[in-house]
Order: sequence, then C-alpha cells, then structure tokens
Amino acid sequence: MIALLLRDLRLAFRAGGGFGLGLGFFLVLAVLVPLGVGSDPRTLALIAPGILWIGALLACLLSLDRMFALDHEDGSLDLLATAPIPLEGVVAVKALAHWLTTGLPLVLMAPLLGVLLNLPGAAYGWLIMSLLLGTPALSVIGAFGAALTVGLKRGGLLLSILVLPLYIPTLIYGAEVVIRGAQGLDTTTPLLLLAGITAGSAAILPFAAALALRVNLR
Amino acid sequence: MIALLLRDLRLAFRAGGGFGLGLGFFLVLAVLVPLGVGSDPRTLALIAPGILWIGALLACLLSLDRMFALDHEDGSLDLLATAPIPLEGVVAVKALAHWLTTGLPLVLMAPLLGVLLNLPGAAYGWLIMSLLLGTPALSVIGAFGAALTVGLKRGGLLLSILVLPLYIPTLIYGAEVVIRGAQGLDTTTPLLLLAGITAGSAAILPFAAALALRVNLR
Amino acid sequence: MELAVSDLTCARGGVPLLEGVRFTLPAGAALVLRGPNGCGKTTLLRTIAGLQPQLSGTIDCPPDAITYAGHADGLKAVLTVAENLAFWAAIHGTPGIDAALEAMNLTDLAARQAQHLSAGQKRRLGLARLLVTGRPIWLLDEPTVSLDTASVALFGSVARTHLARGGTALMASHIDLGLNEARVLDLTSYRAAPRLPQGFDEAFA
Amino acid sequence: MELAVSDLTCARGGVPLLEGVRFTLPAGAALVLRGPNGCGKTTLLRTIAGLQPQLSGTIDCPPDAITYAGHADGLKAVLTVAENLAFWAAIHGTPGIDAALEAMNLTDLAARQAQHLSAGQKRRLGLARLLVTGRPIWLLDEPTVSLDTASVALFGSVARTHLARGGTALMASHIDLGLNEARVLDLTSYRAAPRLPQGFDEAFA
Amino acid sequence: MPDLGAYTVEVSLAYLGSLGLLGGLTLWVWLRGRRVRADLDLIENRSERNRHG
Amino acid sequence: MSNGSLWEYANPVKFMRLSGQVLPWVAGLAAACVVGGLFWGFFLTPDDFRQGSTVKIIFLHVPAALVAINAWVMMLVASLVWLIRRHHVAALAAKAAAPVGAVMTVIGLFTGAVWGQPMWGTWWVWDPRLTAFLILFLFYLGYIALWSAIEDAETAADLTAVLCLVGTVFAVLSRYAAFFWSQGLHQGASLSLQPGTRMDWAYKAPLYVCMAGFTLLFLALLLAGTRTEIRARRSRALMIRERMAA
Ligand code: HEM
Ligand SMILES: Nc1ncnc2c1ncn2[C@@H]1O[C@H](COP(=O)(O)OP(=O)(O)OP(=O)(O)O)[C@@H](O)[C@H]1O
Ligand SMILES: Nc1ncnc2c1ncn2[C@@H]1O[C@H](COP(=O)(O)OP(=O)(O)OP(=O)(O)O)[C@@H](O)[C@H]1O
Ligand SMILES: [Mg+2]
Ligand SMILES: [Mg+2]
Repeated sequence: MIALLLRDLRLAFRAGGGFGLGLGFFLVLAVLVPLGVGSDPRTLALIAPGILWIGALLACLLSLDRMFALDHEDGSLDLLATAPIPLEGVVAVKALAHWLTTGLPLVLMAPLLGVLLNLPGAAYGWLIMSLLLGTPALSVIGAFGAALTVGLKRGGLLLSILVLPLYIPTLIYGAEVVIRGAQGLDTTTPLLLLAGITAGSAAILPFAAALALRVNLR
Repeated sequence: MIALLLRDLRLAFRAGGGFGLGLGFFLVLAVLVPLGVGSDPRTLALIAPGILWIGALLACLLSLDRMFALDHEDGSLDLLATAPIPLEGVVAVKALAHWLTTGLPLVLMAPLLGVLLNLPGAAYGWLIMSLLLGTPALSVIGAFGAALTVGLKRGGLLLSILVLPLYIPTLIYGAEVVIRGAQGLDTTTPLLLLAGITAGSAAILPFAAALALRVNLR
Repeated sequence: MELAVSDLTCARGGVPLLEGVRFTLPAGAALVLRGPNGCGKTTLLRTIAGLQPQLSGTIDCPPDAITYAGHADGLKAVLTVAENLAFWAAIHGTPGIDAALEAMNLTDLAARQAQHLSAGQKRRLGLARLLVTGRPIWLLDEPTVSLDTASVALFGSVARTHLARGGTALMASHIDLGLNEARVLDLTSYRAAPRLPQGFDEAFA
Repeated sequence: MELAVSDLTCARGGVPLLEGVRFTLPAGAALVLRGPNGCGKTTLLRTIAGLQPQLSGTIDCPPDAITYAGHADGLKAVLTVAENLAFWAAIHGTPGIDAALEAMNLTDLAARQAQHLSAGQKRRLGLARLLVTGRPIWLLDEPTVSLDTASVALFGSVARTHLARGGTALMASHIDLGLNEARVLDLTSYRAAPRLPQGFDEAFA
Repeated sequence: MPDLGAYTVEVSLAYLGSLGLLGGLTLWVWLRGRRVRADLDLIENRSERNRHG
Repeated sequence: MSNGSLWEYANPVKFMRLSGQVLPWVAGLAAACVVGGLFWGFFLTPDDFRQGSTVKIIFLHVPAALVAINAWVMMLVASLVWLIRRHHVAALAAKAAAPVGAVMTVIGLFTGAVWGQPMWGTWWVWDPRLTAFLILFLFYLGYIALWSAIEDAETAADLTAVLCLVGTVFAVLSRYAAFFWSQGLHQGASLSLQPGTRMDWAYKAPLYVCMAGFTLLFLALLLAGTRTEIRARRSRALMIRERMAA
C-alpha cells in the first residue's frame, strides 16, 4: 500500500507527471475571471468565494481524469487487481495520493488568489479551513468517477459530467462557509456539513469505486 | 483531407467519442456558478457575459486535450505523417473537426445558458455573434497547444497552462463584445479585433503546429 | 499448487467462445495453449486469472496463487527498470529484485527509464515481474513476442527453474517458447457451438 | 522503385545505434533485418520512413513511395474493420478495400469494431492497411507477431504478390515471416562504436 | 536605520521579501551549478580512467 | 582561434572559456551595484512628500519589472537563433533565463502589491499594465513547465522555442487587449512619480544604479545557468558514451 502511494507520488513529481499543473490551472482561472467579468473590485469581491471554490473544484477535476486510466492503459490495473492488496485499498491510496499532489497545494495557494480576486480580509481563514475540509471529498468522489470511466477513450469530459453534479453539495457548503465568514456570520453549520460529506464519502466511495473498477476490467 | 474530416467527425459521434461532452461541461459550469456565487439576479446579470465566455473557453479546452494524443498512441499519427497529405493540412482539418463538434454546439447552446445566468435581452445576438467569430480561434490555438504536448502522458493539464494564456486576447474581446452589446454600446472595434485574431491564428498557427508535431514524432 | 479447470465456458462480449475446457496442471507442469487467432486463448487466460467471470464451470486453485501477464506489461514509462520492478516486489511483499534482474539479463538496463527500452527489452522486464511476484501459477499470454532467440532461451531456462521449484505455467503462444517439455492443449476442439448468448434469461426465447 | 541506403548512421535519444548501414533493395526484392533485441531495427526502419532524421548518410528512394507499419497498427478502436481500412484507402486515394479484406481473410470480420478483435486479428487488419496504401515500398516492424501459422502463410503469399508486382519490402523480425526467399541482413555488424554523440558541436570536448 | 514612518511594515516587507527571493534564486543557481559540476567531474574522471586503464 | 564572427561564441567550448573569464567580473559588479544601489535607495534618499517612505520600494520594483520584461525579449531572440542557426548554446541560454525572469516577475508583482496597499488601498487592481505583467508571468510558467515536461533535450529546445515565438505574439496581443479592456491606475511609462513632475535626481541616481545592478545580476545568473546547462548536457553525453561502451 505504501509502495503504491510512494509510486504514485513519484510518478506525479517526475517529468510530465502533472504536479503543479493543478495549481497552474487554478491560477489561470483566477486570472481569466476578471478578464471576462470586468475589473470592478466590488463585483469581484462579491463573487470571489464562489469562484475560488469553483476553481479548486475544476483543478481537482482535471487532474484526476487519468487517475486510473493510465494504469488501465499500460496493464498495471489488471496486475493490481490480481495483487494481494484489496482493490478498495488501491482506490483509497490513489485518492490520497491525488489529494496530496493536487488538493493540498490548492489549499495553500488559494489565499494568494484571494488577493487577486479581492477577497475580503475576514474570509481568508475560512477559505483555507473550508478547502482543507472539503478537498479530500473532491479527491474521493473524483476517484469514484474515474473508476466509472476508466477504459473509455476520451473519458475526460464524460468524467467531468459525471463528477460535477456529485461535487455540488461540497461546493455549496464550502462556498457558504467562506461567504458567511466574509460577512462575519456563524459558519458552524456549513462547516459541520462539509466535514460530514468528506467523512461519508471517504468511508463509502472507495467500495463503490472498487466495484466499478472490477466491472470495467472484465 | 475530407476523409480525415469525416473520420474525425464519425469518431466524435461514436460512443465515447466526446461529442456533447463539451456541451455538458458548459451546462454544468453554468449551473455551478450560481450555486457558488449566490443567486442574486443582478450580480448574475453582471457576470453572465464573462462566465459564458469562460465556460465556452474551458469546454473547448477540455475537449481538445486529446486531439492528437489518441492518434499518437495508436500509431495513426506516424502513418498520417507519411501519408500523401501535408501535416499542416492534417492540423487544419483536425482543428476544423474540433470546432464543428465542440465550438459550434457551444455557440448554439450559449443563449440557453444565458437564460440561466440572467443575461440581459439585448446581449443574446452579440453573444452568438462573438462566439461564432471567436470559437474558431479557440480551436486553432488549441490545436497548436495539443501539438506541443502530444506524446506527453498526462499532457492534459500542461496543455491547459500553455493554452489558457494564449486564449486571453480572444476572451477579452469576446466578452467585451457581449458586455458592450448588453449596454447598447458600439461593438465594432472588439468585433473586428476578434475577427482579426481568428483570421490570424487560422493563417499562421497550423504551420507552427505541424512543426511541433514533426518534432514530437521523431 | 495445482490448477484444475473443469467444464469451463468462457465468453467475450457475450459470445461464448470456448466450452467444456478441462485440464489439470499439477505442480511442476507447464501447458501451452494453441489455437488459431481469435479462438479465445486470451479470454481463457483472463477468465482463469479472475479478471472476468466464467459462464459456467469451475476453476480450482489456491487463493492468491496466480499471476497474469498479458499483452501489456504494466510498466510505467517514466520509472526506471529497477523502480518498476521494485514497485511490484513491494506490492507482493517479496524481498529484492536483483535475482529477477539477473535472470532476465536486465542488470545493465536497471537505471534506464522504461520508455527508452526496445520492444524486446520491455517484454523482458514484463517477464522479470513474474519472478518478483513470488506467485506459483503463471498465466502468460504470448510471453515470447518480440524476443530474440537468446532471450527466448533465457525465458525457457527461467520457466524451467520455476517449474522445478514446484510452480506451474499456463501459456498461450503461436511461436516457440523455448520450453519443449511443456504439454500442448489445442483449443480448436473446445470451440463453443454457435448458440444464443446466455445469461439474459436464456435470451428470453 | 528502388530503395538505396548508404552509410546510414541512426540514433535513438542521441545515442548512435547503427552506423555505416548500406544496402540496396531493387524492385521485387525483400530484405529481412535481424539482430538481437535493442540493436536498433525499429530505429532504422523509422529513420528510413522519414519519421526521424538520420545523423549521417543518405536514403535514396522516390518520394511518397514508402509506407511504414510499426508496433502499433494505427487502428481506431470504435471504427469497424471496414471503416478503418476505408479511411486509409481514402487518405491514399486508392479505390476499394474489398481486395485487401479478402487477401487478409478479414471479410467475415468487416463489420466488427476494431476494439473487439483479438491480437492476431488486429495485426491482420494492420497488414491489410499496407495493401490499400498502394505504396510500393513496405517497411514492416515485426509484421507476424501474434499471427497463427495460417495467417503467417497468408502474409507470406500477400507479400509475394506484392514483390511480384515490382514492390519491395524491408522487414524486421525475430520469427518466421513465411517468406523464405527474402535476403537476410544481420545488423550486429553495423553496431555503432562507442563515442560521443554527434550534433551538439561534437560534444565540445 | 532610516525612519520609515507610517509605512515601516510595507517597505521592510518589500525589501526583505525581494532580497529573500533574489538570494534564493542566486543560491539555487549556484547550488545547482555546483552539483552539476561535481557530477561532470566525476564522470569525466571515470571515463578518463576507463580510457587509459 | 580565428577572428570570426559573433557566432564563434555559440560554440560551447569558446562560450565556456569566455564566460568563465567574464562571470566573476559580472557577478562582482552586479553585487556591488545591487547592494550599493539598494543601500543608497534605502538609507540615503529622502521621503517623498506624498508617498512617504514607500517611495523606497521603487528601487526594487522598477528594476525587477525591467529585467522581467527584457529577460523574455532575450529568450525570444535566443529562441530565434536556435530555430534558425541551431546553436545549442542559444537554446540553453533561453532555458537558463526563464527561471530568472520568472523570479524577477514575482519580485515585481510582490513589491507592486506591497506598494499598492498604501497607495491605492488594495494589494491588487486589475489595471492593464498589472494584468499584462501577470500574463507575462503565466507565459513564464508555461515555458518552464514545457521544458521540464519533455525528456529529450533537442525536442524540448525546439518545442519551447516555438512556444516562445507564438507566446510572444500573444503576449503582445494580450497587452493591447488589456489596455483596451480597462483604464488603469498605474504609473505611466515615464520616470515620473506624479504626472507632470519630473523625478528628482535624488531618486533617479540610485534608481539607475539599481537598474544596472539588476541587469548585471540577470546577466550573471544567465551566464552561470547557461554554464550549468552546458555541463549537464556534457555529462549526459559522456554517460551515453559510457553506456554504449558497456
Ligand atoms: C502589483 C502591482 C504592480 C505591478 C504588477 C506593477 C508592474 C509594473 C511594471 C510591469 C512596470 C514596468 C512598466 C513598463 O516598463 O512598461 C512598472 C513600473 C513602475 N511602477 Fe509598477 N506595478 C505595480 C504597482 C505599482 C505601484 C503601487 C506603484 C506606485 C504607486 C508603482 C509604480 C511604478 C513606477 C513609478 C514605475 C516606473 C514607470 C516607468 O517610468 O516606466 N507600481 N510597474
Ligand atoms: N465485444 C465482443 N463482441 C464479440 N466478439 C468479440 C468481442 N470481443 C472480442 N471478440 C471476439 O472474441 C474472440 C476472442 O479473442 P481472444 O482475444 O480471446 O483470442 P485469442 O485466442 O487470444 O487470439 P489471438 O491469438 O489473436 O491473440 C475473437 O474472435 C474476437 O473477435
Ligand atoms: N531515449 C533513449 N535514450 C537512450 N537509449 C534509448 C532511448 N530510446 C531507446 N533507446 C535504446 O535504443 C535501442 C534501440 O531500440 P530499438 O527499438 O531500435 O531496438 P530494436 O532493434 O527494434 O529491438 P527489438 O527487437 O527489441 O524491438 C534500445 O537498446 C533502447 O534501449
Ligand atoms: Mg490473444
Ligand atoms: Mg523493435
């Protein structure tokens, strides 16, 4: 298991492995929004929490599209399925590796982009907090989607469409935390719900994903 | 050449070919934004032109990531490079096929999503017009980016980072057309600039892309 | 470490390909599957490996005893030969990869990235993986494709050592495997009779 | 339709692999490249096909005369056998695919999607592509991999017809090609001597 | 130390941050140069020995 | 050695020899100018009557922005040289310049942001000049990412050179687009603090020293980086020979 985690991390850091690209995408998105929407600071401050959350979500999404696909293409997945570790464990480890290489850096970079989008000062802490609680759910849910679409050529977009609706609750509560935080309101409820979603998906979805993988292999 | 176009279109429409997925992504994004940003109609109307353009741009981007990669993987690209058609032509045709299967449907669907985002009535014509003029540039620029990253595993996100900055002028002028149109201002200048970018990229970038492809094949 | 297959029916895409396949492979024995292209060798191997369900029949073997090597070798292009092997060794909890590298003549290439190997070198690495799994039952799909004569001989001797240690090997191939003592099973006679696909309530006839 | 190669040096990843390769292939002749794994057969074929530049030497052949078939077959998984072939026929402006389907015994499979073919059937389709290109010079990298004996014989007879019509074929292989009259060129003697890679200002020593 | 008045934080932050970045960059270039140079020396010596030995 | 053209120095051996001689001087001069200029600017200049002590940030901000922009121009030229004349040193110089340019961009952005807080009341505004500068940063990122993603050195050199050319065109287009898109707060392109008033020599002199210092520092880092890249390539070449001999 640890070998698998280490391998995935190593692959991510190798040339072309994609580490940092999620970050880059997040940055680019934060630049595009004002260019499209206009440069008025007040409008930007209004939409900043939502845009930051959507950006984190998309960056996650894009980087997970080949979580299993690469292993499927080169035959590793067949071999992992016959290896002496449970497929559920494989899924969980891969989701963890994805979060470490994508989710965590996003959390760390989000405050910087908050500056670009004129995020109100009170909201920064809540932004980090909500992302820290919410992004693991994104990785796990994404792993499930990736397992469903493994083996499809150009599965990438199909994956987006399957996964984005599943991301909606996380997005709503996550953005809500930041919005309330920015206005100095109470954030306990959405925070708790966010934590609940993360815990729930981490507990259940690896099993569903392993099931989907087994079906896709045969 | 026509055979290539027909093949690409046919592949796009077959199961798993990715037609409609760009649309789906666009739709999902248009749904996510109100969820993340909040549903105040005035805010939405304010940001609608920008969001629609950004959505179109991202949908384009995501669907082009494997424009050449699939052909590279299965060896078709080697064979096309030795076939009696110029590689520049291959690039141009593939960009055209991409536009027909992604850009054009986006143009047709954009007004619908405009309703979701509360786009002011006067802007619909300009939205369609600007997308019609601008999306071909997105496909051609994207073809260039895809040619640069063909052969890289997980090229997808690298592609995003290379291509999104190149999309910026198109985005600025495109969104500007819609914004000005919504306010009843004169739109000739940005429209002309948009057309200029499209014409210029279509004239030059296929050559750069063919060069990149040749380098990548060797 | 015995593998016993009886009355196996296997299918691809809902079409039964082989039926009534039966054989036993005692420890130390090797069996070569032969048959024309498309007769179902790959399908049979994948079924026995547990990667797809059989339509009927039984496959008897100890749990966690099988390792499968198909047309794709399960290599990561950006990892080196040694890293690729070490990963599979770690997954299977076996110590050391040097013996495997040595056995498949890969020691010189240990630091090379898998993407820079030739077709035959890749295949040798794929075969070396079998050694680090430590599993007794090998299911191999055309293991000697792309190998030159020296490497085929190498594979033969590695397989012989494996058999001598009480392992077994089930292989599909059209060409020489460098393993003349292996029994041969021709699958032509097990071809499934044409009939409606099973399973969906017997095709609701 | 002659292919003449003289003094060719070719390299992979900056490493010269073969040097001084020279041969001529007159119309109607076939040449088989042999050599151990990793000696540079694939590299040589790709260089002659124009997919990568040579370090030195010349390759003489008429323009647009070469077609190359490598390890990958250039098939689209979701297109049928007939659609795949028809596409390559259209690209090369040749009429009809029936003869090619017939020749490689694919007529029965014409309506099957490429992703549902077995390894050997895929390879047959890849070979059928050669016929629809109408090109006289064939460069084939291990063309008979995964083929059963009947298909190897089929390939042999197709190749013979091609040669009889004045075509030529250059093939790399470790195994039987069903084409005994072909000359054999062993590449072992052309191995490049160890030296610094060329090109970067002679490695600025 | 000059009196930075109301902007002490801003100005010192700018100077410290920028100098840190410049120093970091220089250090990175220098360390990488040293490492690559050491590697090259090692390889050159080895290949010399192989030639003559 | 012949009395040949400039291209002589595109030969790695000659480049290594010459750059080895020049580098200590450039580095020393750069250190002197940067340290001297910043010291002068920080300790010896008066506060501006409207900007107070924040005016001292100019000695970091302007030179960094200058170098950031010109580093890209230099990469463009080097890329053209590589594509046209295929001198490897040019390609490697472009590769070595990119991280330096990127860090300079970060310094420009960072000091600007710190300056913006007291002057404009926000860290960041979507002013066209600032926007164009940020976009330049994105181009640096893409360029560096492409170099690091490609294994084969020559392929990487070709592709990044093409990206640099195309990217330059689009960066310029973006700049004009940004000016079209919004009117800005940022200073005009003359060395003036307030519109209309010429900058005083008390500021101008140390500023010039700093600009020279940053430029020299860029040069020194560029030379050092290029030397490193050349050495890395030579190691690779020797390793390949060793492997062939094995
Ligand atoms: C994040 C914020 C900022 C960024 C990214 C930025 C970027 C730049 C750039 C790129 C230049 C070079 C312009 C050129 O040569 O065309 C420049 C110059 C300059 N900046 Fe900024 N700037 C920022 C904030 C500020 C602030 C807040 C001030 C002062 C109130 C300022 C004052 C200046 C001055 C005086 C110059 C020299 C102008 C000249 O004569 O060329 N900048 N800045
Ligand atoms: N989805 C599908 N629907 C129908 N038939 C299929 C499908 N997938 C594969 N087949 C057919 O099933 C057969 C079994 O193929 P399999 O790969 O098992 O053959 P094989 O014996 O390994 O052949 P080879 O020697 O060529 O590798 C082939 O004839 C193939 O055309
Ligand atoms: N990027 C690279 N850097 C260094 N060496 C490489 C690189 N890519 C390939 N090689 C080596 O070049 C050699 C040439 O491989 P090539 O594929 O031409 O061999 P081949 O004769 O076709 O072998 P096979 O019979 O196994 O297919 C191999 O030894 C391979 O390891
Ligand atoms: Mg098979
Ligand atoms: Mg080969």
